Amino acid sequence: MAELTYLQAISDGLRTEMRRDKRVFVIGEDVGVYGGAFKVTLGFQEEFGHWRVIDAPLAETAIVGACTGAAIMGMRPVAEMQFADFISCAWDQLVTVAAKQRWRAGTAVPIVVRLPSGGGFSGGPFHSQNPESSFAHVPGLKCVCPATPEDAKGLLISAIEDPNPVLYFEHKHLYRRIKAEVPEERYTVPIGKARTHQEGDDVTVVTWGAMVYTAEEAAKQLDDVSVEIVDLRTVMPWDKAAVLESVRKTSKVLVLHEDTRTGGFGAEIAATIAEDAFEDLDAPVKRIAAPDTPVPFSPPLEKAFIPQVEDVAAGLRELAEY
Amino acid sequence: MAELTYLQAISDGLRTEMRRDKRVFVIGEDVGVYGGAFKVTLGFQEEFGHWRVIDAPLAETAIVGACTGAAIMGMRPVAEMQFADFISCAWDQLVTVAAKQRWRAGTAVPIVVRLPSGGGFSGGPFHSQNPESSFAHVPGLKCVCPATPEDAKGLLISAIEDPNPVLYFEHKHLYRRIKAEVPEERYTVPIGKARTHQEGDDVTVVTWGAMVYTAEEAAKQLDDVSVEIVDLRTVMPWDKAAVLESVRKTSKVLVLHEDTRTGGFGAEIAATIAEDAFEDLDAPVKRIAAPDTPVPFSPPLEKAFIPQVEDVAAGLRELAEY
Amino acid sequence: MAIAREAEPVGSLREVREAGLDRDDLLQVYRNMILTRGIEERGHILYRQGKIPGSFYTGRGNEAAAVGVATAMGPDDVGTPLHRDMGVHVTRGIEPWRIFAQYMGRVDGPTRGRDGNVHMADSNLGLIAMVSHLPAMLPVAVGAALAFRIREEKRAAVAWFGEGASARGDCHEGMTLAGVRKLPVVFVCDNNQWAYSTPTHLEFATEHVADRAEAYGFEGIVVDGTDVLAVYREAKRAIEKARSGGGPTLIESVTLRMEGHAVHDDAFYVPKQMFEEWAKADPIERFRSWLRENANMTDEEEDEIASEVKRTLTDALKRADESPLPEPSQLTEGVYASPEDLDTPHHK
Amino acid sequence: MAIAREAEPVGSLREVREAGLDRDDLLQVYRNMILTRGIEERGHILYRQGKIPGSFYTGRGNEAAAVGVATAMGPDDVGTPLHRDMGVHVTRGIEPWRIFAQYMGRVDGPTRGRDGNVHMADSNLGLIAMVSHLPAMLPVAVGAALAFRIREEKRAAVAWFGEGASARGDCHEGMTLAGVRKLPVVFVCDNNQWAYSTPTHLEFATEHVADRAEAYGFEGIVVDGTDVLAVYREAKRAIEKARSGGGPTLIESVTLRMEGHAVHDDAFYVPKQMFEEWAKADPIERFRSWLRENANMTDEEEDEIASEVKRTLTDALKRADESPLPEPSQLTEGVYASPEDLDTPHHK
Ligand SMILES: Cc1ncc(C[n+]2csc(CCOP(=O)(O)OP(=O)(O)O)c2C)c(N)n1
Ligand SMILES: Cc1ncc(C[n+]2csc(CCOP(=O)(O)OP(=O)(O)O)c2C)c(N)n1
Ligand SMILES: [Mg+2]
Ligand SMILES: [Mg+2]
Repeated sequence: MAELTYLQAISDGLRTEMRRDKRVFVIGEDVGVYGGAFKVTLGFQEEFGHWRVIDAPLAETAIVGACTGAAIMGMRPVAEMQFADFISCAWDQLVTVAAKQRWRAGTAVPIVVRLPSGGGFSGGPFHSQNPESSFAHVPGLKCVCPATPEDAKGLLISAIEDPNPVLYFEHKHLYRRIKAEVPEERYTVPIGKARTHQEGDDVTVVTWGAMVYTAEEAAKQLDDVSVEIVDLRTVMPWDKAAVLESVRKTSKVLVLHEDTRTGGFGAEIAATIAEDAFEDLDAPVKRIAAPDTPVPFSPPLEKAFIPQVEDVAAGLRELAEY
Repeated sequence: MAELTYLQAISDGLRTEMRRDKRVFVIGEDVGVYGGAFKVTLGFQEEFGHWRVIDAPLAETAIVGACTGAAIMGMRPVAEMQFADFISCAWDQLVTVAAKQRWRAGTAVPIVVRLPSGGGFSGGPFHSQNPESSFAHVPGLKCVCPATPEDAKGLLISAIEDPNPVLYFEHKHLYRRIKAEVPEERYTVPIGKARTHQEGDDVTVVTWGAMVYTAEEAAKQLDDVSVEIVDLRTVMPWDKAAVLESVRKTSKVLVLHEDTRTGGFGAEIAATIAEDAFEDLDAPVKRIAAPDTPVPFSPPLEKAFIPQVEDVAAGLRELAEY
Repeated sequence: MAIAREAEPVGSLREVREAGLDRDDLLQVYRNMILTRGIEERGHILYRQGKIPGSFYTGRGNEAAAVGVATAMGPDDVGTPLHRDMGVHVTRGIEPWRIFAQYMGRVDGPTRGRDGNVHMADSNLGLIAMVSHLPAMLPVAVGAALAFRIREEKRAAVAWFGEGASARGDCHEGMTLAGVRKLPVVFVCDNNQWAYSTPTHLEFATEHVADRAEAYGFEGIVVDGTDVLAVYREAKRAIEKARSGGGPTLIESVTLRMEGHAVHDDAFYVPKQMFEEWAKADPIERFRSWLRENANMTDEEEDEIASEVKRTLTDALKRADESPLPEPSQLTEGVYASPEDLDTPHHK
Repeated sequence: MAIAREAEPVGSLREVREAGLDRDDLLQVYRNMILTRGIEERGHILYRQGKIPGSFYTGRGNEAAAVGVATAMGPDDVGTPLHRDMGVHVTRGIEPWRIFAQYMGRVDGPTRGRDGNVHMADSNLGLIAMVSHLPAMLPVAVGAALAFRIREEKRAAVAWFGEGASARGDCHEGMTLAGVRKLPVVFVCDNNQWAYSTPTHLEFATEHVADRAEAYGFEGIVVDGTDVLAVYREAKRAIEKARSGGGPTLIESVTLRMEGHAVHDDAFYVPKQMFEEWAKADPIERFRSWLRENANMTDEEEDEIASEVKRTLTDALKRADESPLPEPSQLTEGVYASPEDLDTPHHK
């Protein structure tokens, strides 16, 4: 085991698969000589050559569309969006072609799109978004959102192995901030299985990505409330069974995410809990999410946008006292 | 008052505004000589000329982007997508530019995008979708989904008047099927106000678009259950107050939509009701929506996809008996 | 100003032999064109009989273009044909009854009733099923070519697109990527002069779509799409060039869409004279004359082909009609692929 | 093969007068270029002082291109400048202190702290604020031109884009629409030879981006982007052509991005020699020499301009620093426009 940052764990997972499987290649803007905007693929072009680490033109539709075609021809493409925000430029290719091809035509499209997402460093409206909710609504796509270095590596390998289009949301604010022991060998983390980040009895927090740590900090502020944190790890498919099990234990739930509230994926989780665990609930399912605005640039605004430890602590307190 | 089909009411609303306001123009594929795929703009080019009824190249990004620019320069563009499904090709222009420009830069973008949507006639995966949920999640966009000819006209005029980007979802299956008296003069229907399609005491159905009629038929099948049908009319903003008021009366709710279930806008409505009316509910909020697949082509599959009268009747029965 | 090269018509049998087709091949090409038209004509009848749900599209007038290009493809080449390219499916060897099953939404259509019309492909024949959104399959074909390039295989991908769809970003991005990386792909523009009701001058401002090839760093060629042998020859050259590392080519095949956009459209906006003129250049009739003049096709041969095609169609219709409609319970199956879906020749 | 016309450098004062600039204008152009660079240099310092959140981008090397085009625009023309085009904002008359306020996320920046960097515009100056997504503003500028065309106003829109961003679909679709409708728009490609770390040959396969203009039915021009007067002259011609119904022009202005992509990037991938060579063609130095040789700019004039710019910057920094950070409570205000937002000159 070596201690790796979340970012290093992603690189490690990708490198592992590229060494193991010749079909895996990387394509994206500046992923070659430059190693990618966040240096996830630093040194990859030297090792794998410029036909397996491809500097693409500034053309997200071409990148995703080409991945789809290459995947159908037996490759295992991994596309990098420079920022998750730019995936909006490939929306149609994902939603229209990649997502529906298996169901319509029986053709599997095993592609991975890596999406550096999330805010917390004044990236502003176009370098901070968390677009997973938009894609989780589209049948045929999978959405993966690791929170820990171990999951980052294991889920990336699972994503590459998966015969479906998988959107891999890597949270930029975790890149260098979060470090942990990560197994050196190849391993997978199953897509669709939640992880109990911490056990507790009074309130369940259902969350993913960077918000796992916000929830953890918030829980620390409440000595008298025992908080269970369920890290979904993957938003589509999401682990309904694990969530409902936790809810049955605590009877109170907070759904927390960094994307905006209205129509965010938290609504699906909250609605499902409210429908399937109606009799188990001792309080309404509470949602904490960003307000319905673009992501702001200036620090005081961004702080007001991204759910903060105090907001979550207050929500937990409210639920505990309900 | 004249009896108009839903489609004629749309034409009428559009023609009314174009006669009244020189800033209004129409752009889209085949909207000129051909009058649009569904003939909504039939005869418009003769009346308004080919610079106010513009046959665009097959280029949805150009269409929506150009509307944004023209709107900023003081025009009131109305774009027609040939089918709502093709709006996926202009996703980025809507979500990145049009939706965020007011908040970021103070620049209003008063555009309307008309979206012939919905299934029911074997249009298959790419001519039947109801993509309103995807857009309702994006702060800055409005989503309008009329169910009646009167609302179709009044909401279109409101949409054109509105200083924001408004997506106007017109349900193709209502085009010629639904007829009603429509005032000949100009009038508006407010965006954000629901309409009680029918009053009732036992169960509330919250729905919009073609599903309003499915709910109505289903309600008729249950003599012993008094069903209130709330037609949202606009999904963003949606009339939370009206919905909660109805829920307080009936204590039981069915949320019904034609789009797929997971992450559909029904989740937002259900989650909100479950949170804000927790103490008022006598049963879990039930959702009925399409299953999580693309829209199928073959009639037996399409019937299994689109919520049917029997499905809704069964759901109402279940709630009534809870 | 025309930048693209205008291809000449094909003349003699010798010339055709040089291009790689012997007499039997030529008769097969003829048969494929007739079968293509036959399938679509029968489809039209089925539609009028109320047996085809939804709408119905044909490629009448485009038979030579579609069959010509597909004939030039090798077994390992792949393609993304569109809604006017039935001839590609036919030439690659799809069983006609499965097309009728597709039209009618039956389980034995390639999409098992999930999608309709020509939104289908048999992946064992090296084809990828189109989506409606035009031309979203073009970058996908470029991706197939990228796979070939990465693996250093001598294969080409063929991407079809309409002259109207050339206005969309996908076309530009796909061609840009293919151009900078010199990928083994051939772009075939079915320029049938109308995009639904929209004439070409409202879709692009050059004389020819092929004039744009230069902007992407490769060659553009304009060919008469009613001349199956000229189309074949140009496609063959382009495919061989692609396979041998020469990069992409853009072939524009000019025809007229001889019917409305789809069944519901009477094409009132197309000048009558235009239809009349192009009717004289019917690709099947043109090739038939050529075969009689240059390859001595006999009456017997002609009749034999006609009756074989007729038999095939009659059998196909019968067999398709026996195919059941899908079970509602099948609806939710296979939204996500499972590992066994990768047990295909491509994924070895 | 180069299809675009290569513009010649500008020679004499007489030639410039003919192009519409008198001596005072020239000194103003010089001042705008210096101010542009000064703003970005101060921004850099602010960034190093930790006063600018997030990242920081400059357009060093692009001052002549940006100022040259903006000088050619009339008061009623509009534009969508991008992240290397500070000179456009400056020339159109933005108050520099508001730029610093924008950089620092203060309420007096044009976006009131909501967005950063050059993601801003003063709409009263006829500019539309850019989004990050490149080149999404290009179809928007085409739409502005469409409005002018519909209303038969003699105004032009100017759309900037980078040579890297030329690969994206928005560029193609916008140019296609502008080309078929001959809209009054001028496309300005800031070709600074790098898109982040990506060299031009991986973005497009022609020699010049301007070679593509032909594919859209209009003229392409390549101009030396370090020659402010040549840029001005070409932009002026193109804008006048647009205004008088001649349709679009694509001007490619060739420069070198003289710094990294943004502050964090040391541009290790740019050959040193390339920087050295282009440093010799510094646009400000180049114009300074020209002014001394051709317009007899005196030491006094030069000093006066330098000190006026310095004063402006010092005052601006001070004033910007006094501007408060936004209140968190302002976050949710104005996601949707209200009717009063349409009380602008454009909406009359
Ligand atoms: C992105 C997109 N927008 C709109 C449509 C609707 N549509 C279907 S076919 C067509 C015209 C296509 O013209 P062209 O590309 O020339 O192909 P043709 O049908 O003439 O063969 C249109 C507008 C579509 N399929 N895809
Ligand atoms: C659609 C999109 N994809 C990716 C990016 C990230 N990005 C920002 S600038 C840049 C390079 C742009 O190159 P170019 O267009 O040449 O402009 P330059 O920065 O060189 O002026 C990239 C890839 C973006 N802004 N937009
Ligand atoms: Mg066509
Ligand atoms: Mg550049």
